[in-house]
Amino acid sequence: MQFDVEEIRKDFPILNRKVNGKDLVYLDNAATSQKPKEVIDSIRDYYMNHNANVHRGVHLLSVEATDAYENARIQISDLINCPNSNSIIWTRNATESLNLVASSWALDNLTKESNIIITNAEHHSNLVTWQQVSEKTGCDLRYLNISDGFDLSDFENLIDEKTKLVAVTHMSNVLGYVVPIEEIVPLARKYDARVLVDGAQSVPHMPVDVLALDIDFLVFSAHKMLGPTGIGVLYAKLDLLEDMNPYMFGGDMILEVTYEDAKWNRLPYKFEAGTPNISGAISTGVAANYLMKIGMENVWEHENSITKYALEKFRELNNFNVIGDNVTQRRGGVISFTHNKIHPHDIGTILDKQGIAIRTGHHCAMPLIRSYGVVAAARASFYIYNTLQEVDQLVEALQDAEDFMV
Amino acid sequence: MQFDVEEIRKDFPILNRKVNGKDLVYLDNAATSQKPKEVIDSIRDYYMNHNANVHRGVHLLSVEATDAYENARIQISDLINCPNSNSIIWTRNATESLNLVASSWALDNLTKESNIIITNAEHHSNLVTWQQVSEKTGCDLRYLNISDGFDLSDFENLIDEKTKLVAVTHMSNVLGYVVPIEEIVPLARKYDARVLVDGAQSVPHMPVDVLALDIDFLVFSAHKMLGPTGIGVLYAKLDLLEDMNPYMFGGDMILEVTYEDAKWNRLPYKFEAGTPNISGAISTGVAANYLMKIGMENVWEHENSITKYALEKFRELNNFNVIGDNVTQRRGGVISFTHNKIHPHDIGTILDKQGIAIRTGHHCAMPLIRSYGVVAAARASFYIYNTLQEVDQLVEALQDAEDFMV
Amino acid sequence: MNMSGLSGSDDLNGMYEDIILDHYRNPRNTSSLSKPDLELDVNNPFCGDELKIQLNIKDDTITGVSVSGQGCAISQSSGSLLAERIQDSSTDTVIHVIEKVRKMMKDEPISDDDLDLIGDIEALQGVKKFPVRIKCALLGWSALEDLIKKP
Amino acid sequence: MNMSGLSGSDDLNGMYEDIILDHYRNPRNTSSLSKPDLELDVNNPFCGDELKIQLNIKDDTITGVSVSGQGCAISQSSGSLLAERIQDSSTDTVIHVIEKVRKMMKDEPISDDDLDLIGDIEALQGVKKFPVRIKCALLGWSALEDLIKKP
Ligand SMILES: Cc1ncc(COP(=O)(O)O)c(C=O)c1O
Ligand SMILES: Cc1ncc(COP(=O)(O)O)c(C=O)c1O
Repeated sequence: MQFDVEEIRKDFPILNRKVNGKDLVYLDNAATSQKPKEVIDSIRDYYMNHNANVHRGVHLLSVEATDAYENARIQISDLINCPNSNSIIWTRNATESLNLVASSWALDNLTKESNIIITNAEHHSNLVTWQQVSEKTGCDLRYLNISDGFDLSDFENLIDEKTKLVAVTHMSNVLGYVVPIEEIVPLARKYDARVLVDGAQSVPHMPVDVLALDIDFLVFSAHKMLGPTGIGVLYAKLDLLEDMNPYMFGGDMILEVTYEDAKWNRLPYKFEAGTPNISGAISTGVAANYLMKIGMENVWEHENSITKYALEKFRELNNFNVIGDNVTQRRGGVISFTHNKIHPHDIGTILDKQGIAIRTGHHCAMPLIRSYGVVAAARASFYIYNTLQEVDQLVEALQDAEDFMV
Repeated sequence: MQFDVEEIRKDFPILNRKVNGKDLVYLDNAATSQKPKEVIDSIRDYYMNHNANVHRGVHLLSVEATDAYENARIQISDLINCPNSNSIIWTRNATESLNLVASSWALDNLTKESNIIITNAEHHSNLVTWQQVSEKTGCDLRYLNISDGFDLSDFENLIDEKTKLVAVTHMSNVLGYVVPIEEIVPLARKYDARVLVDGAQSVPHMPVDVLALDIDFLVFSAHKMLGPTGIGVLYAKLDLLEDMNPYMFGGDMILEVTYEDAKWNRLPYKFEAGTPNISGAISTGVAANYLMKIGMENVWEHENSITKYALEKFRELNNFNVIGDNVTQRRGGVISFTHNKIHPHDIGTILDKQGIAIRTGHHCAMPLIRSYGVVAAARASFYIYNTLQEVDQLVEALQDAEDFMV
Repeated sequence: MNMSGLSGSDDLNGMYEDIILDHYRNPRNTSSLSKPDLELDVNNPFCGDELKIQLNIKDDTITGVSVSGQGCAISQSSGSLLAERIQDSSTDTVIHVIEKVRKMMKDEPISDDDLDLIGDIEALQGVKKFPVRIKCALLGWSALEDLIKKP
Repeated sequence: MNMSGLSGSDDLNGMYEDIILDHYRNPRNTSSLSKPDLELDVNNPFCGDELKIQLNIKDDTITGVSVSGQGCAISQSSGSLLAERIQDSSTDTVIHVIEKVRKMMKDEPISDDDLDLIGDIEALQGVKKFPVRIKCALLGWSALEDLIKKP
């Protein structure tokens, strides 16, 4: 498929929205993405024509709902090249996927002798979760500094026989920097450590192949990849999932219950207690399909060209500083920045008046943001429907904001 | 508002659906309800016009999404007469709400000295969850038999100073029987035990007033009350929530994070880690509003008249047995039944051919079903859009099924 | 409302064919063997189908078979058809039959020879139109496979 | 694309009024007190607004006030307006002013007398159009309330 951003834009109804009288320029994609019409339509179609509870039902609606729900699991498998769709667990979001691994795997496999390695650039979800595991098990939590990019020898110095888990973001939601998982996994294997990849920012924006990368756990959220809110994914190797205890208890995750005891259902249902987010899963499958139709390589290329263009423009601006601009290695479509004088909040409000949506604050990565000597930053982040012209609008609006405020 | 079932039916697009060439007769409401057009439209509207991540955003879409998300919390408070919307925690479903209480409250408050009382008619979610707490804490799990209805003296014999929690279904999803919470709470108070009510089947079908009933915890799912899949509610008294530890860790539930430590956010956010099911919450608010417009008393009345009518018809049938027909106390719109010779599965398939959707199986209450000497049952369950005529269709189809199979 | 369409429903009649209903109402080979060589209980806890399979095997031939249980028409008739078919067959043939039955239920093309091999079991074809019921149809066959292939 | 509309945006100008921008660029009463009677640091970790408030109080009168910090234009100018207003006021008056400011930000009707009482602080009115920013405007006022009411 030829990548044609103007064609793609037609698929996103919200882009016709006026904000404060201006055309919406949506640059808050790292927080959540917009949804193409076919994703929105699939939710509607589900509730208008097929809605029923899944599994266990003999009636037609239930069969249709179950088929669509399970088919979405296969579509997600295809997206990340997962060999067996039983490895795909539906969760609420990346955060829940992380908590599931922490609770059902880490608490049972780590002790006060062990250690976990994460980076200094983690989203709170992939940070506080392991702080808690550390508090509960007494294990050590080690930080790999990637503010200047991944350095293999730093990693070599940090990892040892007691490292049981390396949990790293694939792409930082602040720096845009893409961590080279392919350099992490071989070393982790050597020390018999498991590798968890926080793919919240990578899966929506680039090809991620769990088989080629040999990832043990991968987590991501549908809402950042054109899908709906309220649904996320945990991928894990089958043998790991087999050994893990259930995370929640209730309907669907059991095979047999007596007043004394219960037997767990097979994978993936062991980890899906209660009525699942059926419409959420189905429309996430549609979103995955939409992305695969475009091709994840094309998605990455498009965003990369926008980001490169935007970074050049930013360098021409006075008083604006891009956070992590020192890292010239692979980076995705996220630009966090500050102004020497104007607070990000004021920048955000002024841009909003122009219809330009950016995010301001700590981006759920407080300690990283603070390591740059600031408490908040503004962030523009791109997706398939953003254009070079929108970057121009952003840059002009920033210039105007400076004129207005200083 | 005058209750007019034909008017209500017009609000539910799926009722126009043909199943196997027949008009859909949807009698699987205890599994999940259908959705009125305004609920479906609210999801569409959210994604077409307002979609953004909530909290922390200064741009207009984020402000709109946040307002709508928080407004839904107030609508839910209104539905159950909860005095403070900070008591409303959004979860994935009733099952997750139960697991949250088990993990964040019960594990910290029960010991091997304590005991929990549940009934013999619990859904697996409100059974296996407490079996697990019992296994982890060593506490005793006691069963109150309500197969012949609630008996206060049975309850008095079971409860003692060591009872820390009484966790009961408000309405059984198998028997339709409504447990008199108003008789349970005063005795529980006397022994200083907390009362958790599984409202998955009651909140959608009758007035539930947490203040009047003085409930400590109430759990329910949106998808059974005209709302979408993937979202549920935990109501709990504020002082309980204040004392409880977070359930999951990540974005939104923290106030401040350093590389060493984290501080939790205020209620209700302490319990809402990661990006929430925003469209789910908003459309659940719309569903609650729709129900309040009709009036929960009217909902109950309507379903009650259908159920009474259906029970009479069932008594006229030979070879069909209604489970729990001995209980003549208050019962909601659920009729589980077996046939002396025909397996429920076959009944379900044959009815499906007539467009009639019922559920067959153990209804996630295996031990209860087995206590009636069967391993599976068929179940018809009603909601606001069901009619007496549909009951006639059901009964005729059952008769025909018998003629066909026996 | 036209309920009289029931016995005219092709799909239903296709699933609950006369042969199926006959085996369901009068299951064959239900009396248990006094000294079974192999024996297995299987069940599907979700819908409560249960089957007990007992076999006597001598010189690679099924000399005795008993199938009994309770559950839906499909699982029980399938069990009865199974019992009838494998009595006096060689284990090789049985393995062959199992394979063909699976193939049929997966809607893969099967030859006339295969149809000859499975005989009355062909009646289970109609179940394919009801995907949730395929599990019921295969319950006994999966158990048989476990029994035969294990030793 | 018409970006020149920026300085013509009524809402924006309403929020970032000249008085606000003036107080933001040149905050008053920022030098810290040598011997404060009361002192409080407040911050909003979500957006990083920080304010330090110091007071000298003698005979129920604010004889000295210092407000300093870092953050957005709204929180900082609001802090400066606060400092300017309460200097030399009685604590009763201060409590009254806080109340009126809250009322104004909640969009409740306020009288001309009240407007006289709050003076320049009226400039914060424009923030009401930006609900997420109200927190910023009130940061200093909430802190002041804590300080004054505690003893
Ligand atoms: C009484 C009862 N409790 C709990 C549940 C669990 O609800 P969910 O699957 O939405 O978590 C159900 C639904 O099946 C129910 O009927
Ligand atoms: C890198 C990263 N990890 C995890 C998350 C958490 O995602 P969610 O809030 O959908 O659980 C995010 C999203 O903000 C993120 O950017």
